Amino acid sequence: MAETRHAHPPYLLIWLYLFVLTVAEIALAFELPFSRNVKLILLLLLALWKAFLVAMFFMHLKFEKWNLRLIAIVPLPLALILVLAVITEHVW
Amino acid sequence: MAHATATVDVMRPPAPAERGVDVYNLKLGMWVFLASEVMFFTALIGSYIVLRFGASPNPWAQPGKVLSIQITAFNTFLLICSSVSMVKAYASIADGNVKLMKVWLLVTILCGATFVGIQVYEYTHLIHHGFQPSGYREGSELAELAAANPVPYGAATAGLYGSTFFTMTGFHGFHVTCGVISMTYVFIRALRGKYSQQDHRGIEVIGLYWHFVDLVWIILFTIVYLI
Amino acid sequence: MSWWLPLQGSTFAPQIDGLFIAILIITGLAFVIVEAGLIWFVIKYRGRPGRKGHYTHGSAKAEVIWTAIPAVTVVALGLVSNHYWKEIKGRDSIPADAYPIGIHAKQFEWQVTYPGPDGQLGTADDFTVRNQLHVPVGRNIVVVLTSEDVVHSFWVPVLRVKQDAVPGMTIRAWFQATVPGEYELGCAELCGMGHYRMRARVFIHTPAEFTAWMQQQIQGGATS
Amino acid sequence: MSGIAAAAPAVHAHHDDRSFIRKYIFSTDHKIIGIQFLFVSLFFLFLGGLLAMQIRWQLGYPGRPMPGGGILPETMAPGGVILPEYYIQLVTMHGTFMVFFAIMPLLVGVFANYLIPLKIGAHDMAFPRINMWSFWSAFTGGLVMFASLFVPEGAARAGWTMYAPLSARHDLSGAGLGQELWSISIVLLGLSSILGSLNYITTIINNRTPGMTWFRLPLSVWALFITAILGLLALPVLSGAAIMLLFEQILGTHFFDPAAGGQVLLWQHLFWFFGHPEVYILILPAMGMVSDIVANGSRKPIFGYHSMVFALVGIGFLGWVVWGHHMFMSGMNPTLGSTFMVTTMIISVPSAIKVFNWMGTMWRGNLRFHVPMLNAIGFVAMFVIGGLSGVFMAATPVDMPIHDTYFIVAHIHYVLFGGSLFALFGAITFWYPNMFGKMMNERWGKIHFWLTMLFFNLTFFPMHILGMGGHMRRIYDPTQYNFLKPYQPMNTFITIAAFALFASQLIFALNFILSLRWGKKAPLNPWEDNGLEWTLPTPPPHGNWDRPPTVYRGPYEYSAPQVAEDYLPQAKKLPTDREPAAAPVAGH
Ligand code: HEA
Ligand code: HEA
Ligand code: CUA
Ligand SMILES: [Cu+2]
Repeated sequence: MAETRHAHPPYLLIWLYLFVLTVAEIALAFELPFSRNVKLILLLLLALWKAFLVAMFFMHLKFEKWNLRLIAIVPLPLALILVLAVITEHVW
Repeated sequence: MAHATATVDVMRPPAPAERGVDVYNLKLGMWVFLASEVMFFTALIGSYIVLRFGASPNPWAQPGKVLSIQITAFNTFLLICSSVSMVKAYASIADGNVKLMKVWLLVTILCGATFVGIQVYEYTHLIHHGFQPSGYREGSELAELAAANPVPYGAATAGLYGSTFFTMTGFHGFHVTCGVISMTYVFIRALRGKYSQQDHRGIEVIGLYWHFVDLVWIILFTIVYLI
Repeated sequence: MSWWLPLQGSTFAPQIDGLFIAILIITGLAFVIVEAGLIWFVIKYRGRPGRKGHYTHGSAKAEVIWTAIPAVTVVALGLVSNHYWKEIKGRDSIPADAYPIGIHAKQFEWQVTYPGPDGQLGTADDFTVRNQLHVPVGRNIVVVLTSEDVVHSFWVPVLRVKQDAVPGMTIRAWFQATVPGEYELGCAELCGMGHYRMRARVFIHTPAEFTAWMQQQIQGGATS
Repeated sequence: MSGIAAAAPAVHAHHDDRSFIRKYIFSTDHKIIGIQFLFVSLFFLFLGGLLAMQIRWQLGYPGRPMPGGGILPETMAPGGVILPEYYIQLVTMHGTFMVFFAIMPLLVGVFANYLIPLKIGAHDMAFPRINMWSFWSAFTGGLVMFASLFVPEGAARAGWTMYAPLSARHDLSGAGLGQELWSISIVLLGLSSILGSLNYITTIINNRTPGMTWFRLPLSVWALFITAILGLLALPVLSGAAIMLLFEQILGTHFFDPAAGGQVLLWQHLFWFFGHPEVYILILPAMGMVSDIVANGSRKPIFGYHSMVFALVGIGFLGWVVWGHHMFMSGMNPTLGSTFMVTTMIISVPSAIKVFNWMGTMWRGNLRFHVPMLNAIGFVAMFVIGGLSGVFMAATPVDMPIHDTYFIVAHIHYVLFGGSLFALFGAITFWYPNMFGKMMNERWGKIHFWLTMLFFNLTFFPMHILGMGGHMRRIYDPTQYNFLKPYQPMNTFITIAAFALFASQLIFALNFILSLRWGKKAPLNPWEDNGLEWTLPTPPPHGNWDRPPTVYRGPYEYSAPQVAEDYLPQAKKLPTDREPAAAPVAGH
């Protein structure tokens, strides 16, 4: 832990990364010729990718121990279960 | 209690009976709180997903038709910048540079405040044009546009659009506001010299909150404005 | 007053009641074991001065047994129940020949729409009767439930049928009545201050009676 | 006895110079906050009971003027005759107060606050100030809910489950401001629970005293820990839903409005996604405290400590995937119903483990029937009935005839009164000496227990039979239905039993209040318990310990062969005990 505190991750690089991804998202949404469903999936993936970057580097989850990461992870399956179960209504 | 001396690393918890998660209370508490925030936004975003899914085949208003993308894209950019400045503030204080930390913190506060300002502007603008939580206001500019072009403006789903849009972004905006207020409080404490290389818990914890709010926005921006 | 379940008035009432009794036996057994055990222990191990409890932290064997037995029981129960459930409520369980009756619930009445001579709902010869449900015995019936305002629930105790009527949804539920007579239909979901009196009469007719009633309605030109 | 040396209270050196307001009103001391919660939620329990009496009057004697009902406003009960619109408010508010403002704060607000730091050897909660806010937020919520009884159209009118669109539209429910106040109050309560939960979780993870390892935690603390996780993740969903409902009422949104594409079942899904974890919030702490009391009363280690912990975790986990069992008849996809049936059935297994392990604990014990033990045994005996009736409803085909009938009402009360409330009577009596330094009267405690046991069963057992007969819930006047007319004598019988039940509760109330002043002074460790809380003077001082105590063993070492007495406190050092890891540096 002590080492990571001195060697910070390259925050500006990650900022650039996020910026590029955002531009890519906007371009995808408005300029690029994909079908709606492909766009939808790509946009969601891009958003998750960005969220993942923020969580890993800015919230330094990457450098935390698993038992702390667990706290961040626990609600996610619950959220997924709720949304999926309610949506099945319209899928079946 | 001020028993902590310089030799004690306050960024770690006092040796617990058995190693817990090995982080100090405030940080653990913040993570636990964020877990509950995830569930709160699940209720709001989940409802949006479900409602939008269930509304098909009625089309939803197309991106960019009702909401202005330029202005929110700029806002997104601001929030990302503020996340970087926040993490820079944290990195500075971890390296012992108090002055730089204050600068970065101030930048963060300014970005956050601007974000809120722009959102307020966006809201007034939208309401002025007839977009409100219950849908397109009757007789307004948007209602007429929607009547003329039902598909791109999602005339059939306008009510849901308004409900979910204002609830989700409104609560996100509320979180940003809370963040700005708490960061101001932290900033004042920073001016009073409360943070040091040995003990900068407040900075780290408010940072966690701020990045979380940014993270939520990343999701919201995509699913509300772009899809 | 009945101390037991109401009359079994539909084809799946015996199945449901049978399952009820099966569960009653299983849980009754569990109940007796627990309560008798408690009473026995309370008497047998009541405190006496100068004695100590038996110092033990548990027994893996005993615990495995009393975990496994309920586990097997409830899984079996789940499978059996699911079998009946699919038969009764499964979306594809509705018999193709079922006679459709539209039921529109609103605060605080039931509007029952019959398909008329052509046996089809949504045609011109449909007619609607308030707060009366007439069905023939021995014939599969499917009720098509809709709601005007809030959630109501279609509930006929003798038929053992309950199904919510939800605004914005069209929900089908089927049954086959077996015992002619006059019964009651109640609303089982709180729907406002008149919830308690949202009642309808249910007439289970013999086929001949039903045809006669139908004739009479059509000739009388009865509407709402 | 050599045990006393280790258990002797450390003399408290700090002297307490906080003003009255800081000490008792805006206190940050977890014990005071717990006691604040205790008084407030007992008030709401009493209020909930009063509302229940009015419900029972109407059901037992439909349309007859209620004795003393003349004081109610004309619009609710002219001449004391309860009107349908008032009846729905009664049912709604009875459920709401009992669940949200009586049982939940009693179990969590009181005992999580009071017990966690004491039982893990901490000075206080991790965030004392947030803790204070948690109380005041709940208190404000309670106040708002209470106020809603007095607004012109009266309180909310859609049942405690607030099904939309009835709850969302005043034109359909006839309600007014009361409905909005309900939502606001629930949001405040949600906030309180979230703040409380994050405090409990952090405290238990980080602030355990040396030697207090995870598997030396008393089961009450384990149960409160799991409960806190449930509260942390479930309440925000309810808050979110309540906010949506509030917007529906005041901003004209369309979440639950089918005419504009909204979904009615969405509310039910959100509510029950919270609601089922909620019912486990209402039982797990009770189970935990009953475990402590049963081990103490049996003078035996708890049977199968580890499986008791895993059962708690199991219930907590499975509790998230069963919510659909409240919606079997709602028109939800039947295949989803099958899934929820299976998960619901499986949740009986961890409950079975708990029940049998309690019995295992009593087996070959040396039982002491003090009042807490009686109530704990009562808990086991009654919870089982409620749990087993849950199995009927879990079986989807059987749920079809009994859903939304008095069978459900019987289930609710067997688990919530027979379960949670019995456990609470036990727990309050058990920790009363620690909280107030006085004992509650033993004789009256026993009389209260037996009367409650009797009248509780007379009141609620017959409801199973009503339910089997098809008697719907939430109906103002059952005699409207021919098939329910024959049941009227039974309804009257239940009503009489319910009045007797309520009267028996007054014994408890009096015992509680009078003992504050006239109770026997509590000895240091009145129940000869192993917990850390009994190593302190009663009531414990602000900050609890000067130096954190050291823990040498698990909490259930009763009748251990090493010592002559039949208990062995966690903090008592035997010559064979080794010191745990170094004492922590103060400062959190
Ligand atoms: C403390 C609160 C609490 C608890 C612990 C429970 C526990 C359970 N509940 Fe209950 N429930 C409520 C409070 C609670 N419930 C409330 C308030 C409602 C109504 C809400 C409303 O609509 O207003 C409700 C409604 C409710 C329904 C919906 C009914 C309907 O509306 O149609 C169902 C359906 O499945 C259900 C099932 C269960 C089950 C299976 C358990 C299980 O956890 C029980 C497990 C326990 C046991 C089974 C007993 C011990 C085991 C043994 C002795 C072993 C032997 C057993 C077997 C072999 C089976 N409950
Ligand atoms: C913990 C929860 C709890 C408790 C304890 C009770 C207690 C009682 N309940 Fe209730 N009940 C519910 C939770 C509870 N209930 C819920 C959730 C519903 C569903 C609501 C809905 O449908 O929306 C319901 C519904 C309900 C109905 C159905 C109404 C209907 O559907 O039309 C009925 C009818 O008889 C009823 C009766 C009673 C009675 C007679 C008591 C008696 O046991 C009351 C006895 C009195 C007390 C328990 C008070 C004791 C007071 C003290 C001990 C004070 C101590 C004070 C000091 C020391 C200062 N309840
Ligand atoms: Cu309709 Cu109750
Ligand atoms: Cu449940």
